[in-house]
Amino acid sequence: MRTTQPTVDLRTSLASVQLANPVLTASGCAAAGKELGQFFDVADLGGIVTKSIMMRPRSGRATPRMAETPSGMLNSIGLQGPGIDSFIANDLKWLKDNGARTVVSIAGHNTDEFVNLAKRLYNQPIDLLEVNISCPNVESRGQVFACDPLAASRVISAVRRAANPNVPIFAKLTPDVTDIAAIARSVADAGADGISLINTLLGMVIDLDTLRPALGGITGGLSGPAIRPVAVRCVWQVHQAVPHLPLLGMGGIKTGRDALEFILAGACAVSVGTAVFHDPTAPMRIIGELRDELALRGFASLTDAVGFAHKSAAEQDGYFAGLARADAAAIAGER
Amino acid sequence: MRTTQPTVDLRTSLASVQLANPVLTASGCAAAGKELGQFFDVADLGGIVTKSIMMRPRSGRATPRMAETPSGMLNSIGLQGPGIDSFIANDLKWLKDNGARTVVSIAGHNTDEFVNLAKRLYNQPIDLLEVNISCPNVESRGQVFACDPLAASRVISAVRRAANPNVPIFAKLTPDVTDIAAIARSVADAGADGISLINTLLGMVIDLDTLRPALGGITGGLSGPAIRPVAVRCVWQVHQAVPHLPLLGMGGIKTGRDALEFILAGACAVSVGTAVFHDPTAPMRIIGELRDELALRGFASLTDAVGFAHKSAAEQDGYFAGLARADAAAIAGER
Amino acid sequence: MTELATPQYKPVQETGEIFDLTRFGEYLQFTVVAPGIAEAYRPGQFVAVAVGGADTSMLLRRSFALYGVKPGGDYAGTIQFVIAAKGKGTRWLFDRRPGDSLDLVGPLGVPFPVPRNGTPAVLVGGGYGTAPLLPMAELLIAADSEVEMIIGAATADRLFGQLPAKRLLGKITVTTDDGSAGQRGWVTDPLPSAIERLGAEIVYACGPMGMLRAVGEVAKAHAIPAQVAVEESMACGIGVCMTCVLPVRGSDGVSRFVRSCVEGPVFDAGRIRWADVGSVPADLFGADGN
Amino acid sequence: MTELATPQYKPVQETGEIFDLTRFGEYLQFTVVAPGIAEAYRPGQFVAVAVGGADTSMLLRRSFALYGVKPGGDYAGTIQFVIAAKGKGTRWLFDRRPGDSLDLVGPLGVPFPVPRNGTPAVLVGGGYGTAPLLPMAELLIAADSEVEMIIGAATADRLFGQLPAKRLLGKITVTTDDGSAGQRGWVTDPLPSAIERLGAEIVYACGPMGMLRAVGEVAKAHAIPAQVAVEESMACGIGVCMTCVLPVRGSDGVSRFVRSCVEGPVFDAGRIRWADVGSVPADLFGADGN
Ligand SMILES: Cc1cc2nc3c(=O)[nH]c(=O)nc-3n(C[C@H](O)[C@H](O)[C@H](O)COP(=O)(O)OP(=O)(O)OC[C@H]3O[C@@H](n4cnc5c(N)ncnc54)[C@H](O)[C@@H]3O)c2cc1C
Ligand SMILES: Cc1cc2nc3c(=O)[nH]c(=O)nc-3n(C[C@H](O)[C@H](O)[C@H](O)COP(=O)(O)OP(=O)(O)OC[C@H]3O[C@@H](n4cnc5c(N)ncnc54)[C@H](O)[C@@H]3O)c2cc1C
Ligand SMILES: Cc1cc2nc3c(=O)[nH]c(=O)nc-3n(C[C@H](O)[C@H](O)[C@H](O)COP(=O)(O)O)c2cc1C
Ligand SMILES: Cc1cc2nc3c(=O)[nH]c(=O)nc-3n(C[C@H](O)[C@H](O)[C@H](O)COP(=O)(O)O)c2cc1C
Ligand code: FES
Ligand code: FES
Repeated sequence: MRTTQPTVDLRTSLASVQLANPVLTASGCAAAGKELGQFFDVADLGGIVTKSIMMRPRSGRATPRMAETPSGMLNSIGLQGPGIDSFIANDLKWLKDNGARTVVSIAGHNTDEFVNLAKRLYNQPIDLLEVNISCPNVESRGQVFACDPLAASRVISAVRRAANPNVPIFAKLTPDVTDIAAIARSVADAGADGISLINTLLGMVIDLDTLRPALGGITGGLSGPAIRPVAVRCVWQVHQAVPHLPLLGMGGIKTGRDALEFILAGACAVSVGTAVFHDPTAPMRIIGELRDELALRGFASLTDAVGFAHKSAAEQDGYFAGLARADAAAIAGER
Repeated sequence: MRTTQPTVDLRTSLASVQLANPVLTASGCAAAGKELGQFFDVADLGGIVTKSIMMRPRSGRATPRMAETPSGMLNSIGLQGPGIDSFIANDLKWLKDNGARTVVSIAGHNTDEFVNLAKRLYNQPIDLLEVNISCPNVESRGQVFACDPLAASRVISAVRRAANPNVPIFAKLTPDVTDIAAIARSVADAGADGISLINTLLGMVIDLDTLRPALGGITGGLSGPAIRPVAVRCVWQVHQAVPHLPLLGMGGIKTGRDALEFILAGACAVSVGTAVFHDPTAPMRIIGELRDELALRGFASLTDAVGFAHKSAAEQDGYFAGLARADAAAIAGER
Repeated sequence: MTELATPQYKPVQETGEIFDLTRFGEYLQFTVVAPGIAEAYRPGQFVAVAVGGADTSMLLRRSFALYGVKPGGDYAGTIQFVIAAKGKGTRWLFDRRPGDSLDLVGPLGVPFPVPRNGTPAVLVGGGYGTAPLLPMAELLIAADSEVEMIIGAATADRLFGQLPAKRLLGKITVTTDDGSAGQRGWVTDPLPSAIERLGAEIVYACGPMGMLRAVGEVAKAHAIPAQVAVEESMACGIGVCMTCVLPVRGSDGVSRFVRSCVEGPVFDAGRIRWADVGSVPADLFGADGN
Repeated sequence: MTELATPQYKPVQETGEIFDLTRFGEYLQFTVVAPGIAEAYRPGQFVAVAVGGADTSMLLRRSFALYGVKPGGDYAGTIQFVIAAKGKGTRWLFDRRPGDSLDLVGPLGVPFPVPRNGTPAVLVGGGYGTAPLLPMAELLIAADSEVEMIIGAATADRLFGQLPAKRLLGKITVTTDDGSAGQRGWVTDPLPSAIERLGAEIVYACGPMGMLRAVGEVAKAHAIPAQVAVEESMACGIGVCMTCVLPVRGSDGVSRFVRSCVEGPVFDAGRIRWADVGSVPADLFGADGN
């Protein structure tokens, strides 16, 4: 391992979309960027992933909507949102005006709604579509698309046909399945250009004062560092199942070291979710920390580190030896 | 809610087995009780659940076997153990000699191995069999019985036929499934006398020094408070799916308050696992804490609290009103 | 206590040293060096404090109403807030010592609206809810308003701000549920006569939800507005998570779930649909989209 | 430093007050009031310390070799250990202050075996590994053994125990990888001549795994045993979890994964299958049961 590496190329790509760096926000944890714009310039991030939007305005679930848990939290927002028209008129416009790379997350009750959302966004200035087929907060738990390979692939292929062909679509998966690799393969076959993972885990807290479930929605989605080992495992498994597909990894990322775990496991970029609630500037901080962690380990670029933990020790040594030879040649050339 | 309640009846039962209190150890987190016997009298616990035993001696996985994670840990022990014969001769004997209620956890590579274990234990002095059909640490991940309703029910019905009919059998389930209620129903139909849940979640950590998976077994099982919301959710769902079956709840229990969450969600008793590593006396401490928490809320007995969070507010009020009436009548009677 | 700088509106994140800690009854008053927050602050706003230190299992910040600020000058600006020990996070805060650092985000939320000069006003505080009202009272007095203040709590121990309120206003009304201080009863008991005595045109209140609702009803009965600062469970405090919503009737007559962290915590009590808090009323905007 | 009480064998859990903290180079030496542990202790044993306080995200205790104890008498018994800052838990320990409490479990593990009186012995410590050897040296001296000590580290900063070792033995040998103190090189360089000079019949060692292995080889070449205290990742420290195993050849010739927390941390170096640490050799007992 090399010990000094002054600069690291942080550029990455999610399918055809080039990003200046691999750190994005997570859907539902940054609204549509505006509020975080008070703390930093949203154009400096890899991208903003917006809160999942649906066709119609939606009030979401009753309060209480959150409970703190050990190193995590539960939420049951229920996809509160203004509906696609207001979203395009206000939120999307603000993101464009402010120069942000924009990943729009869409959610629907059925395949048609997903398709209609993709159509409404066809000519809009967006960089990527994240298809949230995995939100465990929606009342019809049995119906979660990402729990069934067939339902998942049906939505993804329909959205792929309906969406602007220049806009990659990423399927967002839930970890609450018996075999996430199978789901990943089915959405890959259905035409997903990449995969976002993971969404929250289904969880629950009992309120010891009321002796009833703490959340208005009874169950909720577990997020935060508590779930990070599950998320890293999912990224690892899906990278093995569909090595050619770019992955957007997330789940409990709080620091550059956490982000590096996801990159090494196979993610091309990461989303920072719950950590933003603790530290509004977390995504910006993590860009710098990730750069330092990569430099410390002698990586020349972020893309070199993607999936690196899958390599054998010999392959890993080969990479660093190659860099060292290149450096030596460059120094020799300068003389 | 009543504010004073001097004594709470902590007795509970797991199918036909009566327990003095509802706090047991968790399989794999207390070996076979002997080591904890240095810190307290194992006969004072609700019971000792032994490390899953297999037919033959088993070395388990390569080290490193653990990694600490936020509010949790990963383990990949790989069911290291001495084999059933040594277990009966040494461990079971010690437990009996020391007066412990004994739950023996068994694990097998195939249905036959489970059956043979049940037969070997037919005439042994054990109180309950926990059938670990869910250990995610075993190499053949695709084969985990508890991930497939059919495979799960096949093992359970075979063990139920082979085991001593006086010994209840509990199926231990993994949370890493799309629909835990479906698995619960299938093992119930197959003759399980109760259900233990949850086992660990499959997780992974990348070592940022070696740039490789931190565990010898690559993936491992996530336990500890981090997973508690998932465990409470599973107990809640399974209690709704098979309300007549007794549940042994576990996953991240560290305090009496945590234990109470499981009871209210529907568990008749709880296992304390990872918390023992932090605090060897945790199970004993939790008995007292649970008694205090129940008393504080005015419960007359532990069994009254089982599944209480499923009741409507009106039903809950009815319970406490009934107790108050009984108290008033008793006082009137004394006069 | 507070001299208002030109509001800066943008919240900032800063690490501040604890300058002073003082116990009042059941409460602990923090004075923390935080010039960025102090400069932008207006009464009614709050601050979100990280708890537990590095490697804590507590992920979420805790919110506290700002009791006042001393903007920079010869010394760096400080902020004040007052806390009650409730759960794990506030217990951790009770263990802090002067000189320790706190990680703060603020000022957050919309402040109390300021009426035209000279508007007579009654301020009603419950428990630590009195804290944010004291700087508001100062501001009103500076704007030539006549001000009365009613403060209440369950017991004398849980009263806050009696002395500074008296110093500011000469005379205040105190109630406790058990009569252990002031008159026995609720803050809403003396409220009608205070409104009438003063000819008050507005009421400001902060305290438990039940109290705010009752204050709102008294104000409504007198046909004047009540501006109340609510307390909802908040995961982010900055408007990105949607956990903190309340059903609020808009000026267009439509009720929506609005975020109490950025569209509140101060609301016109008449607009909050108190009876529907904790449910999704059928006529709520988007309720049929669920 | 240590007067051995009759060993009590049972570990206890106790909350102890930090009596003293002293920095030595990169290390921090703890002296903690813990009479139960002090009473039962024998050299080679360790203590497991809870880190992070209430509401921490760190679930597991950290293990530290006991450097020595002062059993009760006029004062309550104290224990000592020495730590290096490595990750989150040890960094938390570096932030402790005298008067703070620590939650301890100990003494844990099997102690160094004690040879018959008068057995000449060489003790070899690497980094903080010297700490548990000093009470062992005392014990040997008290039992009329001739003792030599070699201590080493990567750099002078990382040496521990030079002064107390000199005070005890008059003269010791010091090595550092970079020559910043003592002779440049490894502890195994001067080891053969020390063994020969003394006619040593046993070697005791504590330090990094690579060093222990090398010490074992030197001892073997001299046909004497080396008793080494290892350091494996431990989740429980009390023998219930099976995370801390090493492949060790038993007296029956069969190799098994044995728990280094209760069957160690002290092992005969000749029995550890060093080359197989981190794998499952095919001939290991139960390997075919996987
Ligand atoms: C705008 C606003 C202003 C506030 N001002 C004050 C104040 O001036 N003084 C004061 O003592 N308290 C105030 N509170 C309440 C204070 O935030 C809670 O008491 C505190 O968060 C409880 O944290 P805990 O760790 O002690 O409790 P825990 O029960 O451990 O908290 C668990 C989670 O629930 C949240 N939570 C629990 N109770 C409340 C509550 N009553 N309101 C909001 N969130 C809660 C916590 O923030 C945390 O995320 C205010 C709350 C809000 C929203
Ligand atoms: C029997 C024994 C005796 C020891 N004696 C000493 C001593 O006297 N002085 C000293 O400074 N250190 C000693 N260690 C090592 C010490 O336990 C680790 O350095 C420490 O646990 C690291 O914790 P951390 O929180 O700083 O690191 P982290 O990386 O945050 O630890 C994460 C987890 O890994 C475990 N871990 C990490 N490194 C080690 C390691 N080297 N050995 C065992 N577990 C590890 C931790 O216990 C924890 O569970 C000893 C270890 C053992 C097993
Ligand atoms: C309050 C909250 C709201 C969320 N809303 C959405 C959403 O609308 N759509 C979605 O795909 N994921 C949503 N998520 C999931 C996150 O995008 C992310 O997948 C998950 O929280 C794990 O990442 P984290 O641990 O970094 O938060 C939400 C998470 C939280 C905490
Ligand atoms: C080190 C370790 C070993 C375990 N071994 C077993 C096992 O052999 N059989 C089993 O059914 N569960 C095993 N488990 C799972 C626990 O019994 C329990 O289901 C799980 O850890 C959740 O509870 P906890 O969070 O209280 O630890 C093991 C857990 C740990 C941490
Ligand atoms: S607390 Fe997150 S939106 Fe209000
Ligand atoms: S650390 Fe648990 S058995 Fe050794």
